[in-house]
Amino acid sequence: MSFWDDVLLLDIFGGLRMTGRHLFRRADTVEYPEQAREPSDRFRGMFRLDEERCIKCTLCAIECPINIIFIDWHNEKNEAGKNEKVLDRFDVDLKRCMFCGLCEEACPTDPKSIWLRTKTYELGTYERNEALYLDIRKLTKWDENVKPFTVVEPGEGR
Amino acid sequence: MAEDAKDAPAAPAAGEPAKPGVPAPATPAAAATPKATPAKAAAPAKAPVPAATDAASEPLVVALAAAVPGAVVSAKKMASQTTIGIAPGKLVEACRHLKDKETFTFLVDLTAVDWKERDPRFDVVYWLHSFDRGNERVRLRVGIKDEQACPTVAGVWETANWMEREVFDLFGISFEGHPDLRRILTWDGFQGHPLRKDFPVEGIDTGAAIYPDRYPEGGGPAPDDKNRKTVS
Amino acid sequence: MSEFVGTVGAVPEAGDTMLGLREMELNFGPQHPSTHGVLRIVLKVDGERIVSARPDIGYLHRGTEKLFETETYPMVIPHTDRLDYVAAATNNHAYVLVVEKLLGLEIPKRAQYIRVVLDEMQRISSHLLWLATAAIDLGAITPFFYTFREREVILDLFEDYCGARLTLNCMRVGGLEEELTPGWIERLRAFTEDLGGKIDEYEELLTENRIWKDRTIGVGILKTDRCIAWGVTGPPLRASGLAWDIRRAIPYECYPELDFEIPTGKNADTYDRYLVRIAELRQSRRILLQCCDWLTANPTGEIRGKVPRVIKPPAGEAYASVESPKGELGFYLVSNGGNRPYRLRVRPPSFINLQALPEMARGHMVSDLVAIIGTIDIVLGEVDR
Amino acid sequence: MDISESVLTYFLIPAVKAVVVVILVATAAGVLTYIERRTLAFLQVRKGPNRVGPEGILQFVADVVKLLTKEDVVPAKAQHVIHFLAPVLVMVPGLAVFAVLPWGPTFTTRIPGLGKITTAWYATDLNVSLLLVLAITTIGVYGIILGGWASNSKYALLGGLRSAAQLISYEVPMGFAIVSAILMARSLSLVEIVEAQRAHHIWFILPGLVAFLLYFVSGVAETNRIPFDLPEAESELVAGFHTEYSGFRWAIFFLTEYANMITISSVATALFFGGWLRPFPSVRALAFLDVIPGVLWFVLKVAVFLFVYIWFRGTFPRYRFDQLMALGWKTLIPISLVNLVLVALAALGGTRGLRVLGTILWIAAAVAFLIVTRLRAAKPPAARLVPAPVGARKAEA
Repeated sequence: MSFWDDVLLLDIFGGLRMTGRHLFRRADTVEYPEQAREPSDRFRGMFRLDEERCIKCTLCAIECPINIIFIDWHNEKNEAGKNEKVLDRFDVDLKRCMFCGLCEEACPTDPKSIWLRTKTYELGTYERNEALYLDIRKLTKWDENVKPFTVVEPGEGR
Repeated sequence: MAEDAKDAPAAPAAGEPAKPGVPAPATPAAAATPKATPAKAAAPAKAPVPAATDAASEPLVVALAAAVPGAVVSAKKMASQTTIGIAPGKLVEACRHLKDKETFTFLVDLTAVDWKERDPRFDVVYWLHSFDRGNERVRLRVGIKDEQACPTVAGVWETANWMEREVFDLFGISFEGHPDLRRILTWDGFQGHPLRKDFPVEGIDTGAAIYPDRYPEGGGPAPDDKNRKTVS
Repeated sequence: MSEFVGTVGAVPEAGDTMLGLREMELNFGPQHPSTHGVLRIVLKVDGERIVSARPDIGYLHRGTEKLFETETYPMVIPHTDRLDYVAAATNNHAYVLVVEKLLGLEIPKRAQYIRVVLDEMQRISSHLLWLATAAIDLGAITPFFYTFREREVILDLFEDYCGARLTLNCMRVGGLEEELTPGWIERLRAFTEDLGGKIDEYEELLTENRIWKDRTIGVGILKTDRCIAWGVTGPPLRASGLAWDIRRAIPYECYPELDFEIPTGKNADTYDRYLVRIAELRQSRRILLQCCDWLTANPTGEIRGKVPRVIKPPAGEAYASVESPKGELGFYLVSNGGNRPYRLRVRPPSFINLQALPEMARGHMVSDLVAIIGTIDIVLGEVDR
Repeated sequence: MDISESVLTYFLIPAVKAVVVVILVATAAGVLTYIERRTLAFLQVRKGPNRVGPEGILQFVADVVKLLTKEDVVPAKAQHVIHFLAPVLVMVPGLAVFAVLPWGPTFTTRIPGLGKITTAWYATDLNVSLLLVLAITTIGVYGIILGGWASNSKYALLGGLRSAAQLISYEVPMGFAIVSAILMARSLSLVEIVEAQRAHHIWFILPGLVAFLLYFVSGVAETNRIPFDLPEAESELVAGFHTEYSGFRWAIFFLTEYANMITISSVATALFFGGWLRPFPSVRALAFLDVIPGVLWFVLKVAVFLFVYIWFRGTFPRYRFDQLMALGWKTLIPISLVNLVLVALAALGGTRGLRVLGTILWIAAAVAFLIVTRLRAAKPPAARLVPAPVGARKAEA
């Protein structure tokens, strides 16, 4: 039987039938720049930082596996006369970031003051150092630099 | 060889997994008292913390000690895994015995641990598996001094070939009688052995640089940035 | 098909060539379409017949094990993603298992099931990727697109669960970080039920195809004893007839509760390895369906055990392994009681399986070398670490 | 025949035709690359090139422009002269064959200033045109071998050697397959072979089923296409003989491969599928099909073969070198010899003999196919792997 299968090229025709069946199926691909998939709600994308919520505890910097978060702050007296930490610098060396999300996990504030669930994934740039070495202004005002941009607040997508 | 065999029992640390070695920078307290007491578990209380227990009465250990006299230096059990300390001079003999008589035909893993300040400095660790004994596994451990050659087991298990090359490459332990002892992961001509504790994590200057004229080194924060963490 | 196949595997003596000519040295890689990364193989060929093959690795060495020693225990997990980057979940799993073993932690049942789901999804996606690339190596380009279509669904599910598609960072010491999203199990079930027909499609393209059979049957034979001597695990070992799988041999998580079989081959050749992997796809599908049932029946529960805030395993050592899609993936952890691993060694299945390549390739032709590299299923990120 | 007429017949018209053929074939090869990519994409549930021009039809123009402007890299230690000549040596025979391919019947047209002209849809008709086809296409392999050798690269060398071995093996069954067509038509001229199919009232595919299969398989091998694309096997030899070629010289290799596909398909059409004839050329009831001119019939048939080429590429893995040789020498050549004897015997019987042979062949094939598929459906193949239950326990939960 297998001899006759061979002589009659059944395997060959079977394969051809298989691919031929796909000839008229709809393509499964997405034409990227025009169409884009919506990332899921938990998608780990570009950083966001809420300066108001941040308590400058630097836990995110400590927890970062590759040490790419740099935080400086100083104490200032506020109107109430209390000492308050003021951020000088909140830098993320984004080109090394591997988007593991451990900084977000480490953040003790509720809701989180640093988070990655932002659905922004188009982070390509032409200049290696300038565009990706982020300072706090770029982080907090990211939406002015890259559009379209949606932010999923922590808690929404869980 | 005979000297090695004599040395090993004199250095009880060779068989002591539980001994705190080099302190990790973050926990200086853990390394404050480098004692050789085996049962000293550094982690604070949690209910079922596995602790090392003596395993000298295990049948396998007894059988090995009887078959290859002088081979067994110590025997510990932790997390239900048996570790047998072996004298370097008796290693090949013990391995042959375990493979041929005790059916440990499969060398799962071979690696080394660098206990920087201990003598002997390195532990070479063998992790054996037996299909015929109900998937039993046993770990062998050999204390090797710096600059001392470890006998090769590539003649016992062929798979030890690359693993020993890797240990040679990353720890600088040479294996006596190895058929093809060359560097395997780093390139030929690389200076140093990366997994030794005294090798800097930041790496060493090998003369290779990517566009040093265009980009600052590393591209990140300057070396004198006070936020820049260095770990070693 | 021919007598040539009969002579394949015969080992030519060095220097004794067909026409009495000098052997040619052929550099296969590190830049080559079918070395699956940056693997270099120095071949000595007599015509097209391989006299000796010497793998040269290390082009992707990143010092991961050194890096592990500088990280606290939770921070190691993202780095393990990058070992076998097409099966990140199993890497996470093996690592957290070894830490849990040293800590003596109990994992909640629900977390165990979710971990198994992630593992098996990862196995399916890794095997699909293997099928795609192995078929391309042998010249069949179309299965690539069909398998990637299915793999895409798995990646979407991963993205939905943990926010990443490839480097998942999805497990934590003591359990899991996140609960499943609503509707996730239903989507997984729909996909899994659909998968059976899709596997039939791949089989229709390849299993009976005469060219595929000619190219794979009798190629790269590695019998059981040689497998064990070389430390080869995973599908190559099972294709040689030994039903040995960590999931059954040294069970972890909830695998003892699940009903599945270990497919084995007979001839230990490339074709049997292909069949074993296809059968494993089906078995993984079976496991996933059982897990879906369990998770639907137990929709809530703890997903993280009682983990201390700072993870400091007691001084000591432990080894734990999982059945990764490539073979036995083990982590050997030496702790000195601190909050960082004193030494964390990976037992990489790809690295150890690759070692058998010279023996498998000797006497075959250059074209077969491609099939053999494909059939070992290496990931260079894991080989070189 | 006065002088002006002979100039017209023997010089001017062939010259015009030659230019037209070269331009058409080069363009067709380019378009074919686009069609192949699109068709493959459809087979593989994706979209393929669809950006340049409407539905991406201008993709090949963009490719050609890109290749023309690319740097032409020549390895430092290559044999420069031969490295330069090799693509030419491949291209010239590849295009020259088209001189004798019969695309359509003779026709008469009126050209202003020249009067009525009777000419044909082919450049020329030789009485040994099949021999010419075989001879010229064989020359093309020299370009491949020399290109592979002159590159001074081991991969290219292996590719060139494979090509040589492959060509030698597959010329033989191909020749025998062609000979059976010649026996049926009793002529070496492609035009006369087509006309003979009208005279016999059947396409030669009927008695020549086996010969056609042999011819087509050998043709796929001759054109280095999957499943026989060993000389340029991408996953093994990087790019085979043209590893070290870039820019437009590479494009010449590439386009010639496609031109060769068209050649093989055209010859198959002429030999076995009635060339420009409509289906069942002698059945009057189908006369309405003559609305479609002969050239279009020819193009249509060629297009079907080209699609099959692409379909093959989308379906099959690649043979190994020794298996390819074994298939050629041990399977195809014996079959082609037996087939040759059968066809020769049938051809003795003239039209009737050919019809008898055709009927027997097709009925035998159909019956065997039915029986085997029935048997298969009745008895599904046994599982190849027996899963070994090792400690499998029933789910407790």
